[in-house]
Amino acid sequence: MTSKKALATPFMIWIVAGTIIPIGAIAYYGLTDRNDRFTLENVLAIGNSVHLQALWLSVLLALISTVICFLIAYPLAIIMKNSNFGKRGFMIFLFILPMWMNFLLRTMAWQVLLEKNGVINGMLEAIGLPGQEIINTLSAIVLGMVYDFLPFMILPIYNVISKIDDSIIEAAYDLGASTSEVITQIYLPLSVPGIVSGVNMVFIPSLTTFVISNMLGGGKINLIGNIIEQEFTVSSNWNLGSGLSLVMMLFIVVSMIFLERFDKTGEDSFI
Amino acid sequence: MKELIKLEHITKNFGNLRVLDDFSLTVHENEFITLLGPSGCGKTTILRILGGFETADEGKIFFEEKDITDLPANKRNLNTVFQKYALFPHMNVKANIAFGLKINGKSQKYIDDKVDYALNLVNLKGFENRSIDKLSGGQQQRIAMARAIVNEPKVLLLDEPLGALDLKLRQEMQYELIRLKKELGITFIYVTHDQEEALTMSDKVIVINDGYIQQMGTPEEIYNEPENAFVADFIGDSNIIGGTMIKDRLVKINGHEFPCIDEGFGNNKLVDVVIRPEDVIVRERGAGKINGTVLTRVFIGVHYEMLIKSEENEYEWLVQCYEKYDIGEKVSLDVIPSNIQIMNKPTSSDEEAIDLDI
Amino acid sequence: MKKSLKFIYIGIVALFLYLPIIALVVLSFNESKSMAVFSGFSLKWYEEMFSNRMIMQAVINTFTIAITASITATIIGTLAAVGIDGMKSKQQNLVLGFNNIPLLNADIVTGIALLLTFLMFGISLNWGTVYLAHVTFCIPYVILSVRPRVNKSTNTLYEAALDLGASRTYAFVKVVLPELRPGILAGFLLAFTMSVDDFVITHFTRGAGINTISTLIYSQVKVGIRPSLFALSTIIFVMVLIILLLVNFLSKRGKEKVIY
Amino acid sequence: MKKKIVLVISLAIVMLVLASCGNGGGEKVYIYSYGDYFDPDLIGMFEEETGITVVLDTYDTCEEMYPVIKNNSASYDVLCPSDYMIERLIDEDLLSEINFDNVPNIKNIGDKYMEMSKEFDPDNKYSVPHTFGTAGILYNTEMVGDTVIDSWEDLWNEDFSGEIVMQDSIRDTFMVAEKILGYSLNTVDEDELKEATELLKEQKPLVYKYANDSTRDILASESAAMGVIWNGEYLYALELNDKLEFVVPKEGSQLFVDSWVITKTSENKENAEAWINFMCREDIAKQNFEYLTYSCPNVAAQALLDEDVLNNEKVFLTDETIDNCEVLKDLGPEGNELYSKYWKEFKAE
Repeated sequence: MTSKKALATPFMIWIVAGTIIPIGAIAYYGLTDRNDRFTLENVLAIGNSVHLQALWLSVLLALISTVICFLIAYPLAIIMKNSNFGKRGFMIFLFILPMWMNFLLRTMAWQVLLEKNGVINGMLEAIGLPGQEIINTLSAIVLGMVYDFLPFMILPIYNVISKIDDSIIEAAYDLGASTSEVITQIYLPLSVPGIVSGVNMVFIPSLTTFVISNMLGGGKINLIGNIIEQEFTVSSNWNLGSGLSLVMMLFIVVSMIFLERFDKTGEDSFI
Repeated sequence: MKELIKLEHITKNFGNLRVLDDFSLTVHENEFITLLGPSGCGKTTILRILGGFETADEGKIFFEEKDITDLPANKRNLNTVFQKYALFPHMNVKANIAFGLKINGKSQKYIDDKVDYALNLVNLKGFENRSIDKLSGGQQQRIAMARAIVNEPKVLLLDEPLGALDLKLRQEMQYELIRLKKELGITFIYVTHDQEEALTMSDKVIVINDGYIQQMGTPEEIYNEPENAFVADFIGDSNIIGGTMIKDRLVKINGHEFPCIDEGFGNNKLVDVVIRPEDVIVRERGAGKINGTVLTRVFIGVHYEMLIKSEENEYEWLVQCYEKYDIGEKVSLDVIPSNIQIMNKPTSSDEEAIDLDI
Repeated sequence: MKKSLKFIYIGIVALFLYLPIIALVVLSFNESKSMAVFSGFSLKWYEEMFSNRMIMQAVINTFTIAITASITATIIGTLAAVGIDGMKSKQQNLVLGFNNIPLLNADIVTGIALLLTFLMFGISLNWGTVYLAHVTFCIPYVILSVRPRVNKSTNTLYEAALDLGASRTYAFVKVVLPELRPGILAGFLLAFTMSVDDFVITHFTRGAGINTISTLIYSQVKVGIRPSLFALSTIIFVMVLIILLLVNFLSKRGKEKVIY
Repeated sequence: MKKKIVLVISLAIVMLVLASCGNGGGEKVYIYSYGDYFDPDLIGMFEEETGITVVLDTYDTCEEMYPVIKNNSASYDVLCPSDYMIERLIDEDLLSEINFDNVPNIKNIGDKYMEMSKEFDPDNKYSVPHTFGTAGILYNTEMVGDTVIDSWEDLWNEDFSGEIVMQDSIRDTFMVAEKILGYSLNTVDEDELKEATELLKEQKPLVYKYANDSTRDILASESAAMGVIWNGEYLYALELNDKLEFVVPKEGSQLFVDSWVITKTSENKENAEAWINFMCREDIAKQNFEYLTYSCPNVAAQALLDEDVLNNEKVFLTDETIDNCEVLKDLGPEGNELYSKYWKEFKAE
């Protein structure tokens, strides 16, 4: 058995070099000032109204996108489960394929589509509807988040739902449950691991994105991701950036605890 | 007895595969009816159409003379016990049993009483708060039964409910099911591929193959008077051999004439003859009509089972008897008239295929 | 739910997912550089794409990094998945917890953490740092897809092979690995995809002149992106589509053979 | 035993990877410049002439480039930053002096521009001007109608709510507000900065987008009516949409000079100088101007251009306009931090 364990050695080295040390590095930068003196200032800077506002906005937008993703993905996963065999493979294919187009380009394509004189408004006007002005607003960012991360909600939920035995669903109908009762009392409780991992996989990237807000927010909206990114690029205050990153990691720790709580199947359903 | 369920001219296709073809069946009140057949014969499909999980392509279903063809599963007054139990893994025993009652908005008191009653009935008192994955297969089976019967369905559909249990437990559960059936006084429609199960429990057995009913009758009728080679072969072991019906009550097998009790086949007609292995009488050489040599011999508890090769046409007879004969011993075989079962040669090409298999 | 309703629902979601892609494909054939008007069909962006060295270099970088990083990650991850199985459960949980960090951590934090580490150790950012960063975030995906396959049956098989006189290495290579193959393949593909699609971590760890397709796109987004990048993405997209269809087709053929 | 082997193998993999990180052979020059800031064809020409391979990277704003150079997280040879950033890089000793023996074409750069450079590079030791220009307002004559656009304040005109594009770069954005308020572009007075921030916040609801070079495309596609843009973009924008017009507001504007400089850590300094020299050659500078349309300080190249281009006051600014403009200066660490702080505050609004 010891020799088997040794197979993990390269991985252990990698964990130390690629995960533990880097986190240590962030902690070091985050807890010191420019002159390498210990300080909590960078972490406490989250209390600064500017940062707090950005964080609050990020949490809000991430929550909204997560909920929307869930509302879109859940019925879809159920429909996918119940479609017959040939179509099922095709549908997974259908929803994974877009991920193969570079996500920056796809996001940017929304810029093109949503532009005031863009494609969508052109289509709307063609059928006599008023043009929508959502580019460079919060809605555009939410749309971008939903768009980019939707597959990450669909797949884990579908994975768990597809494993639910058909006969369990039939049993519920057999005992007199209506479709909505089947969904709330059977599907939902049984797909919690998938939901949790889907929520994690949408919420965390939405919370921390700076790309989507940059591309679709028109530079008017600062999320916490933008602030951190700017501390590393534009403002070049790496200590502050690291300090704020430490705060972000809190959210990640919380989500890990959440994942831990729910079945291990949640882990597998990333794929 | 009152008619309860009527299936009329049900046809069902899966893609290009026709699973049921013009299938009709009547089920009476308080019957224990078994659909018996090999896997893929369409028996489960019938049950699923009854349960409302599949819709028939053609045909109608009546329940107490009402057309329920288009009624969804959750509106039908019948409940199913699923093959792999299909218990809700996220609920404990009590929540599982109470599920249907809660859905129907019964009072808590009523639910509690019903769950108690059902657990009593299946001999699992005190299991209310166990979680499902802590139960053995037999216990899960009982919970699945309890979950179905608390809803007081008029009909209980059972889809190979004992398939996943080991032999001993299966036999125990067979008696349990018969007892339950008696206590509840409702109709059971039972699906299985296990002929022993079918014969042990049912009032009426329906043998199905390739989407057609092959034979319908009491277990005794099915066993003793199979109507065709498929039924004869599927129910128990049989010797099925070609013969010629010389005239009424006289059949020629292996070149020997045997008196029998069947009539109405016509004269000099080719027929199939079924003789159960336990009905073949083994005698010393010369004391019987057919001469043969013992090929193999296995002791299987009560009796010996032997293959005896006929000298006239090399047919290998399956024989069960209490005396021991040595391998290579030359013997003679005989049958009494009432143990000879005559069947018409199959006419459809389907059944010929089955014949070839035999 | 009615069948047609389901169909409409799937259609709307699919349209939502594909609309931007359609737009990009259409724009890649646009005569004009402007993204607002379609002034005529043209293949000039495809020509430009092939003659633009920065784009070609970015393509090469993207794929060399993705291939090397995902192969490295697959090797390390597969070994680790087997190794972890041999650990006590407490140890397992700890190691898997660490394995989860890069998965759950925000890309931006992972990227920054790696950047700071490289600089702390005086490693100047270059191709290698991107490679190391990619291996780091690819390993967890491999472990995640291989680990479920490392179970009792592989253990029994391994022991059976030893029992039949195979050496440990032989047993591992000839018995355990084939058993894990679907997981390994899935892990590799997942790692490869993640590597190709990554922007944020590359953005922070890339060195001078090391552009991947993603970083190249990002650097052009504000300046006004050239449609040659749309052309590039269209080609990649179509290639993936063809490969996936082929794989699908071949595996279906394979299945039929098994049945008949 | 097994353990050791595995350990050795894994270490070997790591070493191998680290070793392979080194750059391949051959002469190279690493260039880090604004995106799309010279004709890409020039790279091929340069490589063919000199045999030096060009590795190009781009940034969007100087602020983005600075930490990379400061931390030497990636090593580049030649940069093309703007004036105030050059000053900062010089102050922080991040640049190396150019050996002008290797850049004989420096003679092509007009004295006027070398003089301008002295604002940030007092001895003309570190930098060679690449482009210069000013910021102004690009507007759609049809969309603004009868409104006369000649002041930064027009960007606060509520009639054009949702049709105004601003720059998305700290100093360039603040510049607009500071000019309206009549303050210096280089003010580090916190009260003045606060006032400018308030002014920008006030304008924010009217702004369609804070963008950089894509302002041109937004205006060309008529998604906005007016935007702050560099005069160098004007000719190109006009090609895309002939309803566009450009004006340098009467309050005055910012004068920028973007110059080639060589990093302190450069390992290919002579190649870097060869690149700068190449870019200063008149035919090259002319070709580049035709591609880029940013005013070029190369007098020899100017002589090769058409009269009407040369006389276009929007491209080659009049002395009068230049006098009315101010050059950005580096503000020192405290000043920069102050701008960062108010920038964030304005963005968070």
